[in-house]
Amino acid sequence: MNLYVLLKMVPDTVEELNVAADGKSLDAEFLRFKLSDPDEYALEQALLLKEQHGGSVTVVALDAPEVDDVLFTALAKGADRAVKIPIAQAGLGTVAAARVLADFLGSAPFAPDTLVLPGSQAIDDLEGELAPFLAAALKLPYVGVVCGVTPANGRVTVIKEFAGGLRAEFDVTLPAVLGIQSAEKPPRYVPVAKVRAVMKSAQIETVDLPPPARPGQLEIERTYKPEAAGRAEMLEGSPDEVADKLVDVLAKISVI
Amino acid sequence: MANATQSPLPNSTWKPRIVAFFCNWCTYTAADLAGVSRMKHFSNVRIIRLMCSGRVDPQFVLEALAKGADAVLIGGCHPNDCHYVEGNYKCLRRYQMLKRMIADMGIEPERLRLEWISAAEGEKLKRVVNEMVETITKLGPLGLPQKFEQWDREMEEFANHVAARDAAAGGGCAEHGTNTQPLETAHA
Amino acid sequence: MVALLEPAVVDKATTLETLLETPAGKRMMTCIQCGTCAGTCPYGEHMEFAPRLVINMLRGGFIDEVIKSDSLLRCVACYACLAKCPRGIRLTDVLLPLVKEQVLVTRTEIPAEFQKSLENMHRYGNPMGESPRKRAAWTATAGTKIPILAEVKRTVDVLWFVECYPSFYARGQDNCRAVAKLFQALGVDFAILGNEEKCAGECGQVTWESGLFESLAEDNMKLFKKYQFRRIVTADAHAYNAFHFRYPMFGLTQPAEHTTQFFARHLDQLKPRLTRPVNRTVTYHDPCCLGRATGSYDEGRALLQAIPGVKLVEMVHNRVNSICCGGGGGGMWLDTYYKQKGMERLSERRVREAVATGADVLAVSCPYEISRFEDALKTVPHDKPMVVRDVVELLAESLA
Amino acid sequence: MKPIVPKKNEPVRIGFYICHCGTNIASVVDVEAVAKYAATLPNVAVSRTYKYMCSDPGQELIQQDIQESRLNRIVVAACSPLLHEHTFRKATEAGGLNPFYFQMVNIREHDSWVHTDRTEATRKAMALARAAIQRVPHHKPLEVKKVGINPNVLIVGGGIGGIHAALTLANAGKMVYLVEKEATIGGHMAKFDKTFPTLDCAMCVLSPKMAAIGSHPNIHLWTYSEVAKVDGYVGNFKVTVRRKPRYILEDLCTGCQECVNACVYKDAKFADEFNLGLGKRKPIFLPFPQAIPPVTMIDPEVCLNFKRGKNPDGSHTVSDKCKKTCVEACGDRKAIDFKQTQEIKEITVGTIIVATGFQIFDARRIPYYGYGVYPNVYNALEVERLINASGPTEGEVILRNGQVPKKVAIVHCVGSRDENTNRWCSRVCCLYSLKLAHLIKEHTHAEVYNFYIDMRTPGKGMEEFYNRIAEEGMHLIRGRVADVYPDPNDGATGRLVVQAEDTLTNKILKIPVDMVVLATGLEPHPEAESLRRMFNLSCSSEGWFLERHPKLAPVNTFTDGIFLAGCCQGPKDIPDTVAQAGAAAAEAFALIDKGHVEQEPNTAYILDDCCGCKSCIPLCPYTAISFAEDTKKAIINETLCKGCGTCVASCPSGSIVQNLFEDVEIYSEIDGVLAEGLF
Repeated sequence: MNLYVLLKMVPDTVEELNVAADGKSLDAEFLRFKLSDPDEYALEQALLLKEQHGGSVTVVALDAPEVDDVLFTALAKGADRAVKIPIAQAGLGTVAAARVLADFLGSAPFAPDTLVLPGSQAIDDLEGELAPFLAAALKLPYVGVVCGVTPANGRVTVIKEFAGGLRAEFDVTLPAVLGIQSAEKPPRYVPVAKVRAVMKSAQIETVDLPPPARPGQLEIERTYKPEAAGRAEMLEGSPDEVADKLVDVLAKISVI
Repeated sequence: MANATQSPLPNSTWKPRIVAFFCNWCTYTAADLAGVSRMKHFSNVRIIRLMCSGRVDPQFVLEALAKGADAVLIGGCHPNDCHYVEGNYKCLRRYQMLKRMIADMGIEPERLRLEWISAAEGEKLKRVVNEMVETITKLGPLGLPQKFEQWDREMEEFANHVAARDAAAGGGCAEHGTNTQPLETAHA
Repeated sequence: MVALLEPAVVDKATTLETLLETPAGKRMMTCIQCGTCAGTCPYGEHMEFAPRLVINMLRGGFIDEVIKSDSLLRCVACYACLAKCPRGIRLTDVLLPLVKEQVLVTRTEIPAEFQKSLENMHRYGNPMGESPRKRAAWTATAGTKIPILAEVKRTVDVLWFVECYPSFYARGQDNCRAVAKLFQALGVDFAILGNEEKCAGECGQVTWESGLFESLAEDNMKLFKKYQFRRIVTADAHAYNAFHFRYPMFGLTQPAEHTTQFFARHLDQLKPRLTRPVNRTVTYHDPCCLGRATGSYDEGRALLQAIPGVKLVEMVHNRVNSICCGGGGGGMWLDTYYKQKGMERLSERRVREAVATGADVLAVSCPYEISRFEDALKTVPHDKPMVVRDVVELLAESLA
Repeated sequence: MKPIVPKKNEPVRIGFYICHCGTNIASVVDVEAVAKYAATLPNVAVSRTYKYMCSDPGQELIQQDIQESRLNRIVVAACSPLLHEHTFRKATEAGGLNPFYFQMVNIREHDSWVHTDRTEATRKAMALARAAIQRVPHHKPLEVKKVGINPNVLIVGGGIGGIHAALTLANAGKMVYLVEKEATIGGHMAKFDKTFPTLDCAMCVLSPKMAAIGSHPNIHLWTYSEVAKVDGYVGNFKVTVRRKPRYILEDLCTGCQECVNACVYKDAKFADEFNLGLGKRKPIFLPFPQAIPPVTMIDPEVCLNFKRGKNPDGSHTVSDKCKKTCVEACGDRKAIDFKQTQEIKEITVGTIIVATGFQIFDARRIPYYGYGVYPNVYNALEVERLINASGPTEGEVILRNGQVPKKVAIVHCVGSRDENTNRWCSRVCCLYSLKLAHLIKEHTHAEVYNFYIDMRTPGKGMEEFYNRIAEEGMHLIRGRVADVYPDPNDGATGRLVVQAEDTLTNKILKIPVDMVVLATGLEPHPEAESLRRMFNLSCSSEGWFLERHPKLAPVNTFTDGIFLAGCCQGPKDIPDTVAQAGAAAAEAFALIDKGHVEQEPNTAYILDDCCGCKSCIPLCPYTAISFAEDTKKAIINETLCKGCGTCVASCPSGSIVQNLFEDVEIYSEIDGVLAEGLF
């Protein structure tokens, strides 16, 4: 199979997110970036498909801090090609990003067994816009919130998750775009030694594309932290006392 | 048979030449034990057997160096273990004296080594030999015979120079010319 | 009696393929298959390939089968096999880590908790995935000013390497406060690395991941080269182990000491200050990285005996025969996995022995043990109350 | 054959022979090339290679060449001179030359066995050959010196080895001094119950021999005695023996033990050494019922008639505080002497047999076996005493709490085959463990588990013994015990768990047992080091006394006239000890029977140009050099000179010459080994 995984960098929330002085953007001083979680699964899904059905995996990313480490790690895990598009992801916006990626993917005719696997959503794209926009731009079928992919006879059966734990199977013709929510297995571990070896031996390809004409589709007016509601009550005292008070509270609200 | 000529400079073919004086009872036997135990070591050490390390005449050491050895190793019984009661102590004293002497001659102290190696210490023998070969390989050749020749040449040139100067000064001085003679033969 | 490990004898370039050609590998060729390693291994009975068999599979060219099995996920790097091996074969620090690393490279699935810890160590320099910027946050509670090397700008005598658990884990910070108090009492000229410090990486190297260890060691070595100090002192037995044996391979020249060793060395100065009696019966658990790995059995005990009122009692398994807390070699993050596989937690096995001594206090000298034994005490039934305390905490308690 | 005496100024004609030693030498050294090279050196008339120079045809080759090619010097390049110098000297002599016209080159131990590069090894052989070829023209004809031999023999150690050697020599009419450190002879064997593989009773075999020692007219038996000093050399050793006070006059004591019964201590309450502390004795006691000599002794540390503690000189002070009921009981025999002091004996002997035995490994050195911590962990020797009918429990195998064990584990290889303790296999433990397994089962019907690494049963009848024991239904488990600890499920009964991997089934076993028996290995005596110094012996790195040659001279030492017997040379069983003791006795006897010893003529002498500076005189450790007032020159007493050469090296005027090691000979060697192009 011809598998494309689209990797997106998102802010690492291990560090506290602070609003910058402009009141709109994030304070970059301690901001670190990591690979978006659903994208990790998308990569794992692609690697599993490759292991089971053959083919090649290409990982594609826009430029962002720490993105090279992520691309090398993907290669160490088993991706065959890593492509970086030197257009900054920051400030680009989901729709414009989808357009750039579509330019890259659509620059040549698709092989019939192509699957494009973006993450179904990201912490800064909870709407999950990227994947459908991309599918629309490429004029390919699309299924989102996918948690299982099984190819057979030039088509794929995908499992989509619905609210309440319901699942549905879809039969999709190829090529297609699948927004991946999770893979059949958790993302694999790759030893650091292997990543370091790959960094010495492998290359990241750079594909120059014209920047999109209209970068952002949304204007941010204000970014802020939610204010504390102040409704929490701190129970104090020895563990036994706290336990007693807690029982009272729970009883009062008829939980127990 | 190789017809290698001795080069005064270290090169890829140069290997240190080490003469070893081992006492019959301990260290020579240790070398036998190393053999029986097939403990492989460098082949550059040539062993001369004496009955006791006390028999090692300081002149043996100097002779070996003068004849082209790059280093000398002396092996005797451990203190208190000498087959002849205390020959090894006598050896130790001579060794200390030799150490000072060779230092005065500009020879690195590592080129003379004394080790107590008992008949049971085949392993130690192997270690000492290998260490010594490695140390001397790093130090490079001593080349005392070549140095002697060079010194003799320098003395001769000096004598000639003096003779020429005296001749130029007129009159000359017979004494200078003859005085070089003992110096030239001093190392013979 | 134990074949003590000498520092820096393991060549970091050695692989499983080249191992048998090395001096350590030649020693493996002398294995007499006596089974002492398997017999003493705390999880030996749960291994398809116990250490003895690993050696024979390697010699016979069947090591791939070992790598495919999950046997070595069950090795807690406790040095028991190595310490008792009649051939002095370097299992814990040479053979088993090499095999384990291949297990890691080959297996696509490893226990999630463990994988997360390794990824965290790599990304954040600590296994908990805490913000590296909060590494020195504990110093605010130290009760005294903790100097930071980047700020003091001069040569200090002691670089105090705090390490992850004492930095981030609440009970570990008690250890830090105790060390700070003792350093102050002794007038030690010390400083810490602060937020720059990263995990020493011992569990990475000894257990799984040479690459992870190397990246952490290289980062820490950059700091060690940047600052001037005469020695490293650390309360983490694992970090001590790494500094003692492995960091010299990366260029560390200063000596490393564990806090128990450091304070035992200064016991003459410390003892007159230990005036507040601690009237409790104490049993001492030998950490593997300090005991079997370096032969340091006496320091912890000497410190405890210097505390007025302390009565020291021994568990059935002590010193070279001590039982591991189960936290080494990645075991710290494999408890769930072990439980799934029906394996008893070693911390519980150990705590049962501690309870049997009738002691009030289980004294430890490795930060892993605090959390492991406190957890185990919650599940192991015992009539008499027992608390877990680091030796330095007890010392600080006795300090007037 | 008429001796060939080289005429003065006759040209030197050297025969050079290089030995292939099968492939030992020839596979590494190009012997043909060495022979060709030697042929080009001055004075070499014949240069040959031969497969085995030490064989008869090899030696005959030398003899033939001497006659046919008029050779007058012989050089053989082969193994170490310590091995075959003697052989080739004899061959040289048989060819009609003085044997000292021979020189040997060591190209096996010092060359082919320690080097791998053929070119380098060949060059080294050439250089060493050249050294000998340059040296040998300077050799002089020398005479071997003969010195008379004292026929008396000293045997150190009264175990089965010493006993057997002593009886062999005494029966042959030689006077034997048998010195034993303990108060009785018998050694370890006297403590055993039965012996493998025949399971016959140890004391039934040993006690007649012990009694024979006690009564033999040719044997001076000195027990509770130690050799303090040894001087002299083969044929004429001067030995000082210290006899420690046992406070009983041996000649007067009849061994009636009335003193023991009469002792003010009604009950025996002190740990009994012979039973390894498992039994008790009184302050006055007989070491054990069959002790030889059958003489009691007093332990001054606990006897009430002595002050506690030793004086700085090791003696004890009499307090005279006891009622001395023992003296009363002894009556007219008057054998008790509280004032006895140590006695120093000086003897002269011609030969010495060292049979000082071994000690058992101290199992506390392996802490995880719990010896000394858990009362139910025993060492094997203790169990021998428990099984023995004359032991502390009169042959009942019972635990310290009096119970009979139902399950017993025997742990093999305790302190043996272990880098952390002793590396060697102690050879007897597998077999004695099988024996103990049988005896324990016989006495207690217990389940017996033998944990072994490898079952080693070499020797006549031993494998059959193993099969027999296996048939009896022992549990034989291949796996070294890794841990012994109290059974956590068993309260305080003292039951232990033995943990090991059964390496044949890959199972970890945790077997609860009532008794653990540690098959402790054998190790050199702690005094071996001081004995070694005293007798000028060598030790292997393990500490066992080193025999001169492991195959060809297994009871000889590097010191002429001193022989080894038994476990002081290495672990061995009783049959091997006795065989070796017999061999040592035969070697001693052969020397005595010859009547003289030959000494290397490597002594030193002083030339006429001695300037009389006297600097050599204090250097000689044998006071062989004196100053002749009339000639004002030093003189060396040839009979006192041992040939070390220390004086030679120190003579400022070069006036001392050492035979066989003359300066000119050494200088020739130095020149030879440094030959150009041979490095």
